[in-house]
Parts: sequence; structure tokens; C-alpha cells
Amino acid sequence: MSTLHIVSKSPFRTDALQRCLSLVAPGDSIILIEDGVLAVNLSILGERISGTDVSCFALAGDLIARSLTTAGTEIQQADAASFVALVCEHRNSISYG
Amino acid sequence: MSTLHIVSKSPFRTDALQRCLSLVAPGDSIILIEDGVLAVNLSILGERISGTDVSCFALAGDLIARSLTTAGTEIQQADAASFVALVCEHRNSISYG
Amino acid sequence: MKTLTFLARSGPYGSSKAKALLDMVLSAAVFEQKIQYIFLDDGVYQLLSDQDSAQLGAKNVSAALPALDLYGVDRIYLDTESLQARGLQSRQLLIPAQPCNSDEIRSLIADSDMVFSL
Amino acid sequence: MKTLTFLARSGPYGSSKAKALLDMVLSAAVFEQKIQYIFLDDGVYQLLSDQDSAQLGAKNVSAALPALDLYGVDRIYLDTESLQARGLQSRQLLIPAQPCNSDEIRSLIADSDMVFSL
Amino acid sequence: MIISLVIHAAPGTSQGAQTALTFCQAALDAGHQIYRLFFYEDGVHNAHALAVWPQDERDLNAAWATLIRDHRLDAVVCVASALKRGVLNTDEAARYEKNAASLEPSFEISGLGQWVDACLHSDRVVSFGV
Amino acid sequence: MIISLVIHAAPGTSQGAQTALTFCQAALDAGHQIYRLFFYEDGVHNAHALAVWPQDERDLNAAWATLIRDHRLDAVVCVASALKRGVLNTDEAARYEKNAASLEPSFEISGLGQWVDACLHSDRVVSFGV
Repeated sequence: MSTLHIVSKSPFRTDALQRCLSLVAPGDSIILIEDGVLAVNLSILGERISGTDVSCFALAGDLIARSLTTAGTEIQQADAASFVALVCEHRNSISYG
Repeated sequence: MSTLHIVSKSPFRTDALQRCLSLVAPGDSIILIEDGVLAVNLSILGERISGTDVSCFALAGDLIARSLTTAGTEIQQADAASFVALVCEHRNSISYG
Repeated sequence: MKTLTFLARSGPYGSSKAKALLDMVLSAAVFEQKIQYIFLDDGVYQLLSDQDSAQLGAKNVSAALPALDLYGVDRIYLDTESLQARGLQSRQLLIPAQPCNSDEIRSLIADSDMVFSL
Repeated sequence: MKTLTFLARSGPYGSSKAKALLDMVLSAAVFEQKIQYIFLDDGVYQLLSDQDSAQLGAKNVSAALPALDLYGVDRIYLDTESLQARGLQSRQLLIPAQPCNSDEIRSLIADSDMVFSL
Repeated sequence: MIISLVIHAAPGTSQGAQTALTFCQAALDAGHQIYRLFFYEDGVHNAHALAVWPQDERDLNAAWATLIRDHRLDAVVCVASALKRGVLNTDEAARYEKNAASLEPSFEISGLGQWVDACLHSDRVVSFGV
Repeated sequence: MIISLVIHAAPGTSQGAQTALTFCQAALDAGHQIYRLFFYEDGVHNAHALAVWPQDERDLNAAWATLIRDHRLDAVVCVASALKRGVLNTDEAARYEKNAASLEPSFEISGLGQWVDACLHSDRVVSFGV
């Protein structure tokens, strides 16, 4: 029974990712969408998820639009179908604005 | 020839105040409006303006609505007429979202 | 009955978010769901007493808070860290709220069927 | 002729702000004003090459950037600190922009009749 | 699974409406049931029948209407949000003496009770554009 | 002084529209000339004629219309922003075969050229609701 954390705002301009990282629990997952994908290379995110059982995903369409990649990170790319699957696999979700 | 910096977003949730403080120059003024008034007791703001010739104002209506005061700070209260006067006294203005 | 958790993260008046979340809470209360209402980040400003929004021509968002109890919404929490980061004291608050930390919020969320954050 | 300065602070696609500011710049250019276009904060992402927004069903915001020169918009600046904070390199950029720091931006602002930030 | 969506963002202003639309289509493609789309706050602008999109952009208002009709989805706009934003059906337009309705007919106007009902009858409720 | 305002925010969603209105009134009270109000992006919703406000809230749409009429202000909504958001005058409604206009008649629809013109002819241009 875990939570999917949906982050849609830039970590450089808002507190969305910061609040997400303070609430994420073991077994939870994070998905970066829209401007949330700007966090993809952020060290505070990488450090938070590395070696834990928190998985982190980023919407591929949002990455490609912004010319970003997950190369060299532990973040996995997700398409819309995977996003739906993640919602189903977790008991609940939180959308951070 | 100086600038009026208009900050309307919370310093706890956005980078608006931070960007304002990085761009404020000697002789400029800052006015906190809307959720920007949540910065009224913030030490990084107080330290930045203390002992400089940067003046800082906060819209009284926004303070009162949020049950905040400028007591113990170097921030001056402004009403709408003072806001208009500040706009006129400065060469230009920047509204930070 | 479902357990619905509400994360109030926005200050009052700057946007319609505080009011929009409160309206969701009150609607869920009418349908007698189990409600957990958590004030954190700028949401703690919603709880300050002596708000007076008359000059803004806006409704006082805090006016409805005392009625939460009548609606049976009695699981109201306040993130202590958010309060402290803003230099606020719990004696300035309009309604009682149970102080909590991130650990406790995580466990409230884990117990929830659905979570709404505004 | 007036000196108009534009602070592009938003990333592309997440909101309409990047496009809205660009449209203001292009309109001012048509009227042959002196334009200073400064990319800072998440605005630096607007300049990245190889943006492909087809999957989003949205227009590529960066497609219009190479045309800025034709419109006579040649005072384009890039905040180096914003670029570094995001781990980006200037060789990833689609159009040339003059690197600048906060001191230089302050002086560009001081020379402006009006400033618009989005 | 049974899924409902809450959409808070206007199309054309923030990306949230587009993300929600893509998510909804993917959920249907995966065989899930969409119990309800609930449009709240600025989200009600997705149901605005008078919006005219530029020819070189994807018309999100039309895309929602098509998706809702094709899959016979239950799409509700919050009445309080809609009135304040000028999204009215024929009844509301008549009641408030406005000269026109502006609600795209594939949407219905109702209250937050429909959102609570969606919470009760869905396995998952996902929020977009907050 | 000669002042123009650019309004980016919708009323009812963010406080920016209300701040702009109060500022505009204060500027007029102080004897300044308002050259133009330019409504851009979500700001065009301030000109939406179909908005219905709750009785216990200040109707910002009506307040703008009154201020504009009383002071014969030049109020322009950006055409590109307005079309996409369903704020149409009679001409635009006819052109795009929509069944109704939704622009409050005290506002005019025009392009960003009117914003540039405001910059050229004003001493100060202030942005609200960004």
C-alpha cells in the first residue's frame, strides 16, 4: 500500500519537489511530469532515491520536448501507458503543484 | 533612474523574492503584494535591505487580510495610493511571478 | 466509507486554492467520509486568527474553519516544521490543530484511499 | 524609440508564459523598439537545441528563436549562473546568446524604459 | 480498474489539461474504466464551447469533446467554478439572464457532490494541473 | 503621469486582477491618466460577459466594466489570448461560426500592437498577475 508522487512543477522555481521528497516513504514511487522533468539531473533527487526502494520515473514526452535525457541517472522513462500502470500499482497518488 | 521590484508570490513556495533580491540595485525599491507579503518577517529580506538605500514596502490590505504586521521590521506599509506613487517615482518596474 | 486526506499547502487570498480545497473538504464531510485535513507549507497561514480581507473585497477564508467541527471534520493537523519555518506560533491559530511532523504525515497518507493537495 | 527589456524566466511547454513573452518581443520588434531579451532561471531551457514537442501536441517554442535575428532582435543575453545551476552547457544552445551575470543584468535593467518578466 | 480524473487547469495556459487528456486516452486504451472526469476551478475552461484555437495548434477543447463522445464518458464541470468563469449551460444562462450558453454539450454542470461520488466509486482518483 | 496596465490573471483564480483594479482606481484618484488597460493571456477572462459571481463576493467582471465605462478607459483584450479562451466579440463569433459573443462590450479586441503602442505612449507600464 504505497503512494505515487506526481511532480509537475520545476524544482528550481517552486517547492513541489522539495515537499514530495519530504513525504516520500519506502516503497513509494515518484513520477516527474510537465515542468517537473526539469529535476531529472538534480543531485538532491538522485541522492534521495539512490540505494532506496523508491523508484523514480519521468514522462518521456515531456523530456523529449525539453531536450532532456535520463542518461546517467537512476530515473526511468515512462510513457502514458506506464503512467497509468503506476497509478494502478499504488494505493493512492499525490499531485504536487 | 531606479527600479520598483513588485513581488507577488510567496518566498516559501517560489523563487520570486530570491530573483528580486539578486536583481535589486542601490536606490531601487521593493514592494511586496498579494502572497509576496508572506516575506515580511523573512531574515534574508531584512538583512538584504538593512543599512542600504533599498526601501521595502508591503501593501497594507494584503498584510491585514493575512493577519501579518511589519512590526519589528524595516518594511513600510503602503496603501494603493502609495503603490501608485512608488510606480511614478521609479523609472521602471519589474513584476515577479 | 473512504479515507480522504487533504494537504492544504497554499496561503489564503493569493489564489483560490485554499478556498477550493476547503470546499472539497466540506463536500466530503457532507457525505460522511473519513477526512484528514493537514495544513502545511503556506497552508499554515490559513489558520491564523484575525484575518481581515474586507479591503481586498474577498471573503474571509478562515471564517468557515470553526464550522469544520460541526461538519464532523475533527482530524485537523498542522505541520510543525512549516509553522516554525515561517516564524509563527501555534497560539496565533484560530482553531486547534494537532501538531505533527513529516513522519506522522507520511503515515496519515499511507492510511488514505485518496489524497488531494492544493 | 523605447528600450524594452524582457526577462524570460519560465521553461517552455509547462505553461504558456515562454510563448507569451516571445510574442511580446516579436511585436515590439515589428515596431522597431530597442529590445533586450534576457534568458534566466528556467528561461534558459527555452534556448536548448533539439526540443521536440510533437508528442505533446504543442508547438515547438524554440522554432521561432532563429528568426529573432531577422526581426532585428540581436541583444540576447543568457544568465550564466542560471545555466550552471541547471547543469547545462552553452554548447547545447540553439542560438547564440551573450553570457552575463547579475551585475550586467542590473545595468541592462537600469537602462530600460520598461521591463516585462514572464 | 475504475479511475476518475480531476482536472484543475485551463487548456492553453498550463500543460495540465493536455497531460490529463493523454492519461485518459491511455487509461481507456489499457482497458480501464473512466468513471468520471471532474473539471474544477480553471479546469472548467476545457468545457468552453466558444474557444477558437489557432490552426497550427492542437485544439484541446475539441479533443476533450471528441474523447468524451467517442467513449460516452461522464464529464462534469463544477457549477461554482463554471458560473464564476462564464461557462454556462442553457438553464444557467436563462436563470442568470445571460444572452448565451457557453458549455460544450458533451459536458454536464453539477456540484462537488459528483466529485465525492467519484471518490466513492473509483479505485483511483488522479488530479491534474494543480 | 500617463500609465498603462497589463493584466495577466483571471479574476477568481489569482489575486492579480483585483490588485490591478485597485491600483487603477488609485491611479485615477491621484489624477494620473490611464492610457490603456491591456488584458493578456488569462487576463482576458476579466472581459468575459457571461461570468456569474456569487452574491457574497465582489463581482470583479462587473467592477472592471463599471470602472472602464465611468472613466471612458481604453480596455483592450489580446485577440490571440481571447480566441483560445472563448472570449469573442460579435464579429469574431460570426467569423468562427460560434453561436454567441462573450465579450463584455466595454472592452475591445485587438492585437499585441496595442500593447506596444501603450509602451510608446505611456510613462509607466505596470504588469499584474504574472
